[in-house]
Amino acid sequence: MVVIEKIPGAELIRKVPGGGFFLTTSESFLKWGKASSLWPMTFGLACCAIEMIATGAPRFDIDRFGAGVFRASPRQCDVMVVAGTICVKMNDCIRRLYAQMPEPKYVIALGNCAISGGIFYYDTYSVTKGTESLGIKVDVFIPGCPPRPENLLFGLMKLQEKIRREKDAAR
Amino acid sequence: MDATQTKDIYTEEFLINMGPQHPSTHGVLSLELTLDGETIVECTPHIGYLHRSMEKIAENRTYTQFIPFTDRLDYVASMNNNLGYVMVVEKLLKLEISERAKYIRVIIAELNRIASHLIAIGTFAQDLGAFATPLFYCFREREKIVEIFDQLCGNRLTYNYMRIGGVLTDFSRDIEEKIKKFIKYMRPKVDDYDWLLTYNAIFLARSKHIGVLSKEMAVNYSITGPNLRASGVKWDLRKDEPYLAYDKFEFDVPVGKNGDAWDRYKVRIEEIRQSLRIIEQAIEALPQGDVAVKVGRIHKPSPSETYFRTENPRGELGFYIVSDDSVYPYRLKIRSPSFSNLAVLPELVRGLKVADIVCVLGSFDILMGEIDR
Amino acid sequence: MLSILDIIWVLVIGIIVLGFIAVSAMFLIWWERKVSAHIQSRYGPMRVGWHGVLQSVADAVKLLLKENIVPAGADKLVWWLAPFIVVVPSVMAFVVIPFGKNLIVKDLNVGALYLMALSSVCVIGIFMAGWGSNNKYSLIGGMRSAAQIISYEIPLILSMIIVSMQASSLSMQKIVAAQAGYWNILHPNMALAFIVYIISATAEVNRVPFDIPEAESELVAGFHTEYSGMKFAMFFIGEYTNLFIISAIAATLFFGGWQGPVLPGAVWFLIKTYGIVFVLMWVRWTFPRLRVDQLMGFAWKVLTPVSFFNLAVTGWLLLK
Amino acid sequence: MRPDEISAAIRAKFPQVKEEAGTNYIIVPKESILEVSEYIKNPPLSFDNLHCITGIDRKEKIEVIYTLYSIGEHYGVTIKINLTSEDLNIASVSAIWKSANWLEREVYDLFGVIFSGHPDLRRILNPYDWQGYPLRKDYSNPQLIAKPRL
Repeated sequence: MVVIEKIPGAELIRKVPGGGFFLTTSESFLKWGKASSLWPMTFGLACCAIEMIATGAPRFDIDRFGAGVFRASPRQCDVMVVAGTICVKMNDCIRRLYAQMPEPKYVIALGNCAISGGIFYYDTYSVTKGTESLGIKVDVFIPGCPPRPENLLFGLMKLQEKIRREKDAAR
Repeated sequence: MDATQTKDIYTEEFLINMGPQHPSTHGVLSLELTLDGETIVECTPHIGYLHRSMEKIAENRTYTQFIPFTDRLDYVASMNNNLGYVMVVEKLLKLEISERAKYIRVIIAELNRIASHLIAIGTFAQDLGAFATPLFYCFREREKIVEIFDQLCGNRLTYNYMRIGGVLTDFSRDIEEKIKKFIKYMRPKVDDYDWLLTYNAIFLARSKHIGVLSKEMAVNYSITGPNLRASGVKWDLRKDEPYLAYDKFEFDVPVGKNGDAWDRYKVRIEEIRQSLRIIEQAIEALPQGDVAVKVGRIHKPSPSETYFRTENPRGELGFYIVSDDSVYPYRLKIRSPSFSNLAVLPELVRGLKVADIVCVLGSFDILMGEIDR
Repeated sequence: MLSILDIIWVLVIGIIVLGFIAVSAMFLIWWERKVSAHIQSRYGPMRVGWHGVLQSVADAVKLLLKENIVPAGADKLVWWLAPFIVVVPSVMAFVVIPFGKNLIVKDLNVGALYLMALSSVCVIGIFMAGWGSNNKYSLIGGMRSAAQIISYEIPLILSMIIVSMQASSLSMQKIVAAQAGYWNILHPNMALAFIVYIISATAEVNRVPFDIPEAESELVAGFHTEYSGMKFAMFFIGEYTNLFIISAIAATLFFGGWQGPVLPGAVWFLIKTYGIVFVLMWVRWTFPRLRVDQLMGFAWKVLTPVSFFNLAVTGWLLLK
Repeated sequence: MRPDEISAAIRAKFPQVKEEAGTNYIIVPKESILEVSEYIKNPPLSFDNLHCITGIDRKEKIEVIYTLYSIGEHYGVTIKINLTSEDLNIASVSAIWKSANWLEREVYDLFGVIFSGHPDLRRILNPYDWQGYPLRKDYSNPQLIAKPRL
């Protein structure tokens, strides 16, 4: 009952016989729409970006799941795929990009570097230790260095599942 | 800001930030452009958004432990990076590897060169506005190479296949067949690109005489690889300072005439053809024997310093390695080709249009992973 | 005096047209994704409905739910109005599109002129979007768009005039009727006019190879960089409606409109229109983009002289 | 020309230049880097390609190493300059070889060697407001977590 609650008169509809059914059906319809159309941002940081393009390319074809519209402008994206190593110099930029995205927005951390720094955890002075250390909440972590395209597709499906089960009113 | 003030109209240059997140900066490059209308007055690249301090890491890893990190330098041509690094360590250790390993390295390196050039061509076309189709065609072909590598070493992008003293695993019979099949498959595809892109009128109009890099300038800026050859300098380490078994194969070094964006593209297309030739010869003449010299995992070279460079798809990748009497390198300097190639960009784009900067940048085929290291 | 029946009639027509526009735009978006996917040896949307037919519905639902961000420095009024000004002319253009013998909202006697007038309103919306966003990329996109659309207007109109001269009428139905049995495209001068028309029309709707106002690889997303949610969707709908309109005009002016054997007129009309749409999509997913100065040069140095020449020849042929 | 011949040719012209023991690297005093560069850039040696500039922190001194090649003549030379930690100033060669511009910026960024006469000596890889010179052996940073050694 997330989106529907915001509509004035939702309480009224609920009181009508069958109104609850109508509300839940529309809610799941809206969630279906949200889950089936996750537009990622064209935002490659490092190695994983190549695998992200490969996921969009013929053999794997992320567009089958409705997520093939890579938008370059953060205003039109739903999911930020953090694909690659986050460096200190890039921190503010990523925070700003995340802030520029309109709600509801989701974050996929693709690859070990985006999760924790990965193989660049030790002995480096310029690598941020993961997306979460920037204060950005990550929805799906996809490990691998780099993850295979199948993993990204699986991660996407997990995100879709998560959206369908969503209860968090903030979203 | 200098503004030209006439009676009541005055114009002003304006500043635009391209990147770090921009579809055609090939990763996280940031370009600060001063524009006069659509014309570029000044271009200042800001790099370092992917500075992962590889050189610091190298000082704290053993010689073998650093091989996986080289994968992530130029992540489109990981095998070539592996090769460059293990060869410098072998030079430091004065290690001689077997003939079969040499041939396998040549085949793998050339396959990866093709994969890398495919991405270069695809992204260049994408930058020129041929949205996604050429890029996806290139990825389709690249997928075949990746499949071979996947079977060989179990990863699709970061292979970690070369070892100090040889390679990780021998070819199975199956792989030789696959490579042969790939050569047959790839040849007509390269001709397809000629149909789709090379002689397309719009493509020619966009890339001919754009970003002309003269011979002298290219050498002075230490441009290497296909970009240097496109400017008309016949310089290829595989021919001029042959390493591995390159002196045993017949191949041409394609050279451009004008040094413009189109020439840089065309040289890459031709190099794919030449690489196919090399692979074909190498796979025919593949000698029998071991693929790796038995050496331990820990190496302890005597204190010395060595520089070695190999011909990477993007230019000459050099490693300057300094050893002390420990199992860690004292210092490892990575001389990455894209770093020098990018430095020339501000000179080339002055006076061009915004659309051209994307074209010039795309034609240089830079990769932030190895620029920032 | 308007009677109550008239008002109902207008409402019904309005709803039908709007419904058609929405469905057509959604269908075209889905179709474009499928066409592009198959050109690129992929499948495209597959998971929602049969071969992903519901993909556009899902996209629309998603975009409806998105937050509507207004940039801090935006020129609010201009920014809000821009998407409407892009969409409204393309909706209005439906008034004179003849779908069948009697299937036309209103057969204005200045139909062709009306279309010409409408086609240049869209640029105001795009320029407003570019100006109002307070974003430099948008501004460049808007500027480019204004320059481009104004230049391509001239060959576009000239090639439409040639057809009107042939039919000696500006009414769309009369133009269709004049082509009974012998389509305009079969005349050599009309074929030339068609080529000029289709090139200029592609430029009018900002599609590759003339998509410089949104030029993804240069300007991120051009004039709609700052738009999110439903406002962005309106630009999308406007773009695809325009695509439908220009193809429909091409079908009407050059391919005999709704005329054709056996099948009903409306079916013929849609077949022809979507055929042209398909060709435009095919072009889009094949060609690189022109540069802004080449684009202007092409309009002024090639297309405009050619259409003037064509106009003179047609006039001579008619007077002969 | 073989490496030793090149080294001999340069030493013949500049007596202050020395050869490193065991290798053919030539050691140039930092005062004469400009004149040596000027000489070897032009014929007869014509080292037209400054390939790489490397810094090495040897704790008591910092070495700057120039790797040069000649495209036309197919040979190379390595020039070494020793800098003491007190005085890290050195003349920039970016007017002679354009490629030195970014390479010198990188050495400045990572080692703190100051190239006087450089047109635009800013940090290049690290953020412009970064503190310290990361590739020096004594560099420390809270971000820097050392991996347990063998």
